[in-house]
Amino acid sequence: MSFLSPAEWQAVALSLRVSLWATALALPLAIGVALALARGHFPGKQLLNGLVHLPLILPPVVTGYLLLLTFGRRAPLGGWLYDTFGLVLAFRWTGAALAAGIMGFPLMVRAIRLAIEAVDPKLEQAAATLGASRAWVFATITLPLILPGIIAGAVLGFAKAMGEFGATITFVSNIPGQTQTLPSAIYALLQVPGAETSALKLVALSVTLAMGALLLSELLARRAAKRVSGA
Amino acid sequence: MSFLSPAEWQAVALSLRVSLWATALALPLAIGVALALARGHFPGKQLLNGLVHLPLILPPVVTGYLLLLTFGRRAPLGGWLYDTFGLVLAFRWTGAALAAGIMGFPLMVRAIRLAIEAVDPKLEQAAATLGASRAWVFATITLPLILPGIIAGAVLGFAKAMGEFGATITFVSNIPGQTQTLPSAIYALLQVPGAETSALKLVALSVTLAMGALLLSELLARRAAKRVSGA
Amino acid sequence: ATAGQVTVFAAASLKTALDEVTALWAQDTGNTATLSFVGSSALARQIEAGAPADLFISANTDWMDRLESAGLLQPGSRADLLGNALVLIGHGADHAPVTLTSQLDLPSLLGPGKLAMALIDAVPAGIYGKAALTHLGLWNSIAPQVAQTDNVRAALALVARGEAPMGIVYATDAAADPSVTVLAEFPADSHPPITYPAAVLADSTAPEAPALLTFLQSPTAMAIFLRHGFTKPQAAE
Amino acid sequence: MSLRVQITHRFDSFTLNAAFDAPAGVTALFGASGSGKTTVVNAVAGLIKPDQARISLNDQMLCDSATRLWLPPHKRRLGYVFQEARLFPHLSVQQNLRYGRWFAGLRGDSAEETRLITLLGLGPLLARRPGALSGGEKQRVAIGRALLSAPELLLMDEPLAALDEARKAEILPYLERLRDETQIPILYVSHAMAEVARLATTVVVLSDGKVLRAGPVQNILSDPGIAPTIGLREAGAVLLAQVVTHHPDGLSELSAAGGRLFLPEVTAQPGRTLRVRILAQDVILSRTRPDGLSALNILPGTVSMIHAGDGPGVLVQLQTGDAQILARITQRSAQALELSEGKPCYAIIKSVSVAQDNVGRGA
Amino acid sequence: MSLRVQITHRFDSFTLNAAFDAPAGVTALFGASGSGKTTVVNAVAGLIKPDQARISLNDQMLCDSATRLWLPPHKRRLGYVFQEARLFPHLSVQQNLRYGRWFAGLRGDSAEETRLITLLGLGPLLARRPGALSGGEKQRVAIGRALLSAPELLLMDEPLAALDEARKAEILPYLERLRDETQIPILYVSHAMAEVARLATTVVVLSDGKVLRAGPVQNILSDPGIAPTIGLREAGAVLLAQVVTHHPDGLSELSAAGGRLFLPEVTAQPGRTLRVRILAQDVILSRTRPDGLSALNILPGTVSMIHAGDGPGVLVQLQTGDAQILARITQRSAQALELSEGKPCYAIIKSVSVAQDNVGRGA
Ligand SMILES: Nc1ncnc2c1ncn2[C@@H]1O[C@H](COP(=O)(O)OP(=O)(O)OP(=O)(O)O)[C@@H](O)[C@H]1O
Ligand SMILES: Nc1ncnc2c1ncn2[C@@H]1O[C@H](COP(=O)(O)OP(=O)(O)OP(=O)(O)O)[C@@H](O)[C@H]1O
Ligand SMILES: [Mg+2]
Ligand SMILES: [Mg+2]
Repeated sequence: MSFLSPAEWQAVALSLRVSLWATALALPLAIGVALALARGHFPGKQLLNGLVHLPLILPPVVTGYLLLLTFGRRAPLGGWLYDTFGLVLAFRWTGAALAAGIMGFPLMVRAIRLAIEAVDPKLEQAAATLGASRAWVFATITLPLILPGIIAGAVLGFAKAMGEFGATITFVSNIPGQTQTLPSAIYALLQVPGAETSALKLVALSVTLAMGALLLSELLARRAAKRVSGA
Repeated sequence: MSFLSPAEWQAVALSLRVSLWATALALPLAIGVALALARGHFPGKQLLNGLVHLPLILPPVVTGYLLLLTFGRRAPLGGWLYDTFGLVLAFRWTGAALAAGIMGFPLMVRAIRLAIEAVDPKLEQAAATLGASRAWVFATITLPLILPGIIAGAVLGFAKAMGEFGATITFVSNIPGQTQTLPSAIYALLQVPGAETSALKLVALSVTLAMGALLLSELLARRAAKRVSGA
Repeated sequence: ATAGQVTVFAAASLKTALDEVTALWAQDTGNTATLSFVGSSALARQIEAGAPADLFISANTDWMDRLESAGLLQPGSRADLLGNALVLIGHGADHAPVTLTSQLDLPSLLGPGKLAMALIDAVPAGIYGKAALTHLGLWNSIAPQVAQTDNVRAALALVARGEAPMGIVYATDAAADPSVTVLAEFPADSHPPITYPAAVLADSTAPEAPALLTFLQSPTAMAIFLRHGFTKPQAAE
Repeated sequence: MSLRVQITHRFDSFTLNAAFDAPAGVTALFGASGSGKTTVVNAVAGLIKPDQARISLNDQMLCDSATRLWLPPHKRRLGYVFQEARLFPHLSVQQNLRYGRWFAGLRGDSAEETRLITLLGLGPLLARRPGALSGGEKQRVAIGRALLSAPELLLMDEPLAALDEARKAEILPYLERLRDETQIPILYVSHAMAEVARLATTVVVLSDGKVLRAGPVQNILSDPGIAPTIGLREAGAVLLAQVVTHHPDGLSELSAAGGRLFLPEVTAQPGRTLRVRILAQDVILSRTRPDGLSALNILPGTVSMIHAGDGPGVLVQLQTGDAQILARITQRSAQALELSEGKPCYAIIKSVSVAQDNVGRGA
Repeated sequence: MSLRVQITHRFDSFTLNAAFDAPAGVTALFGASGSGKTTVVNAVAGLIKPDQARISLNDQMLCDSATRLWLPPHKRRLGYVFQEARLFPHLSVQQNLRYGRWFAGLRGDSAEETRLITLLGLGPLLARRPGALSGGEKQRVAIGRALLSAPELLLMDEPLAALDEARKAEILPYLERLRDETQIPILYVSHAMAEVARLATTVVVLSDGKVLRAGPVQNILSDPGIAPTIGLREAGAVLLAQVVTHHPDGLSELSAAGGRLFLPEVTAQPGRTLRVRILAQDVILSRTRPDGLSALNILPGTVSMIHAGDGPGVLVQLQTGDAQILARITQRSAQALELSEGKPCYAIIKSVSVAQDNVGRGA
């Protein structure tokens, strides 16, 4: 299509890939953390809670810089990841996904935690009396019941990932085809005089994509909610 | 205190003022929108839903730019607001609050909506049979029951407001004492070589403030949850 | 603006130097300068939207041109305030200087690493850098290895952290960071002149604004700018 | 004062199609699990909008599909004791109790409130939240909450199901007084025949969403056709009987429509009218006046209806005076006795229980 | 097989301090609302960790504070019918029913499952979600879910409270069979004396968190001390009686410990042992063998206990043979009769009801 240049198509594809991976990978972890925060009693719980909210509180540039300090190839953790798993984050779309995932993480955790706190522990108790271990109770009772919260968290995370830019560009910079996501492309266009229309085109595209995801999620959530409320 | 320069103190004070106002003003609106999305059936519901998520999806710079286009003094809405109410948003802390409120809005709405959807309509029905009109049911039953969600939404909104930077700086610029919030100050420091330490100091401050708010909210939420779960 | 107060919208990269200069001016005159540091593009748009600024200092000429053609500048007040140089930097202290010619095998110097630059189509330092590399005939071979950041400071950070072995930044940036070495300075003719134009805005209500602009061009001020690594504007006079 | 109900409503696999009148007093809704009792009550409360309905309370229309009128629940002045307690978890027991009072325009403490709190044994619970209350405690709070809202119509869906006998014995007289001293109609769902026999003035029997029988309690409970719905063990007639005298051997003599009844001493004064309940399984029939047996409780009558079920038993309705008695005997006995409608017959009553200690106002 | 329970637990304003043994068969937990029944059951299920407890099932410790042992609920092999149904809202009725089976290692359809679904009338509901089920439907699903999990210990907290008599009459025999044919102990909470009299082998009476009485059903129900807890109207002894013969006048003759009993014809064969329930209010006492009255049900005995309550009544326990009978008479009568412990006395029984149609295995 001539509507978008090949580079722009690349940015769209990359944005989707980054956002999907970020959401998919962060979600299980977010569920775990939400569970720990909602149900757990352990020292340092408030610290974990604070840590989770950090990407929300910090200006994205700072988050990006901290990521660089932590996951850069020269950084201890980044080096270890590379040595052990051959995993390179810096200047790769994987790093963009990491940044996007981290930026959306607090949103996911909050939504899921809220849903977990709304689950009636009496149902979980009932499942336990029927022979379900804690893991099974979680898988068969808690998880289905918090599905609306998980969907909400995933939507927030995905939307955030689609819009994330500050942390991403600071951490993995902007390499067309590898780390140039839609927001970076939009940002670049906004920096030069007269490119507003091109920027707007990409904005419209980004909004369309996210809206599609949103509608889909509403459908899924409605179905999940119907399952729970009966009928 | 010599720990911070007067300009930095100003930035701290302004950030707090902006974040508190943003949260306080956006919260009732967020509750209303969440209610409409969770319970309402009206045409354009999905549109409203999409609109609410927009600030999350768009790169903050774009949101700031759109705000500038809408609420700038030369813009129709901005002009009208000024002519009618004498209200100036652009380049004022009020505008920073608007930007912060809008950026945090989707987070608030989602959390509150999730809480509303978890309220058992049977309790609201019971209140209605006891003579409570819809408004009273909301005030005496629904609202107290969704308090944990409201608190969660407020925390997300506040944290976001404390960290918001892209939209704010684009919309209201970075004028010390007027629109320079903590994140903007951090941004400015990060733009010049050798100011990392000063930036770090502000980051630490910002984190401390947000963590304080977070801890407070956890306390409040725990109390609210206890009220609901009994004992 | 209150009496004796001038609001300056300045490109973010000028922060340290400008803070120092305006402090001096304030001391001398008893007036105050309020400085708002944001990217040039955002500042220009804000001025278009009616921002209450008196003085605008841009990091490139494009945005100033746009404001000028929109009639937002006080006629005749525009001046090229500063210049800057573009340098190739490397991570760490132990680097042999290189000569920037078309013979330079930049890719092999880089190895598998990246060359950190500001956005090559959007951010001035990136635009200049690309122009210079193109002028030297080095661009095509190096383009796939360029990692672009949203501002020149982020590019500097990548090199300072060693994530990218080399980068292209302003001389002012390189000077301030001990963890990078300047490998070479790009010849002034390899790229369009790097200028920081300044102008009093048409909407300015501060009578002291022209005076401040004049002070910024004074030898006292220029000494400070030079200390921070800026140069005199090239096309001046 | 009366409630008139006519509802048609379809759920996926269940259709309600019911019409009945509930005059002042207690109208018991009776029927098997899933027969539509709660659905009826919900429609009266305005919690479901039936497909088609016409419900009026004292000439005020609550709901009329014809004119598209539908009064929202909060304007219906109800007191609804739900089948599940539905207490407000964020309010204390006291706040729960007072919730409806406030909207009824009543404030503060009142003698009635104190009386009910004592009656329901809620005193020690007032400051607690409902979350950790026991099942019966919750139900008592729910009863109190509904009663305290000064309703013009009481809906009670198995209100006493989770309560012990001792507590029930305390609450039932209160409900009787409410029935007799106020004019508010009470729709009362219960599976306990003892409660229905004691409280109900009218009985509506639902079966699979339809009204099987509706009418005064005496007529309905002595109808052999509904005994299978009620449960054979609990089937039995309710008679009005007047205390005649108390004999020195500890027996009380009562006069019922068909004759004399002797009961273990009852506490009521001679002249008072009591409701007595005669379980069908406690009645033996005989074509001749039995001689070998004492004449303790023998009522003469004529067979007015015979109803054979699936089992080995037969239900026989006997007309004695202007009242009916129900007897459950084996098919074999029925054949041996050659029973048929119109035949004279004697009912030998092994047991009579007083369904109501205090005076009934007639009903 | 037996369950041994010893629990101490404190809530804010309630202290449970109970110890009892529940042998194989049904152990009824009886007590007023708020007396701690559910708390006991929850402790046995492992849903609360009591402050101090020692609970064992068939020599397996479930919980022992002394050794800090505490088996989590899912390892206790329970079937728990909760006071509120607690169905899983996201699973269909069928999935709810099969939830426990799966963890018990049983899969797929089985004859037992089909039988229970029919018994509980759940066939038409299998595909539905529990949200919109009626109260009784929910409770039936909950019963099915617990029974199908192949438990080694059944906990039932008012399982039949929301069910109609007809349905109860179908489920009770099933529970009787379970009691008689398996060895699993059943803890059964119920306020309905009829159910307790029919099902229980052992009765534990709780009052305000303490065990008031515990023992075999015959001993407990004839104990005048607990009648106020049970409710005076429902107080009464349970006797074992053997069918002797059926008389042609429709009466069955049974032989109980103290003498002969005549009942309206029962369906059991001569020789069978039945549980009969004699309500205290249906018993009249006389110091001399009454002549004016028929000799229908007159049992001779000696007064073994007299219990005066707050009201005008007195409860008298009579030893007849090796069984006890309970009579409720007025204070005045008790004085007139000059009753005191050890005095001989006649019980005139107005009514006997059969608490159990089918054969009991002795108990
Ligand atoms: N978590 C708790 N916190 C405080 N009090 C509690 C808690 N759980 C139960 N109680 C109190 O302990 C007492 C016993 O409760 P329990 O549920 O065992 O009663 P119950 O015998 O089952 O009564 P019912 O027949 O009404 O169900 C009640 O007064 C109840 O309010
Ligand atoms: N929202 C609904 N959707 C589908 N079916 C429903 C709904 N509500 C009730 N039903 C069905 O309608 C029938 C009647 O329900 P209802 O609650 O009125 O019964 P009930 O007479 O109150 O029974 P119970 O004595 O068990 O409480 C039941 O079979 C029930 O499953
Ligand atoms: Mg019902
Ligand atoms: Mg209980």
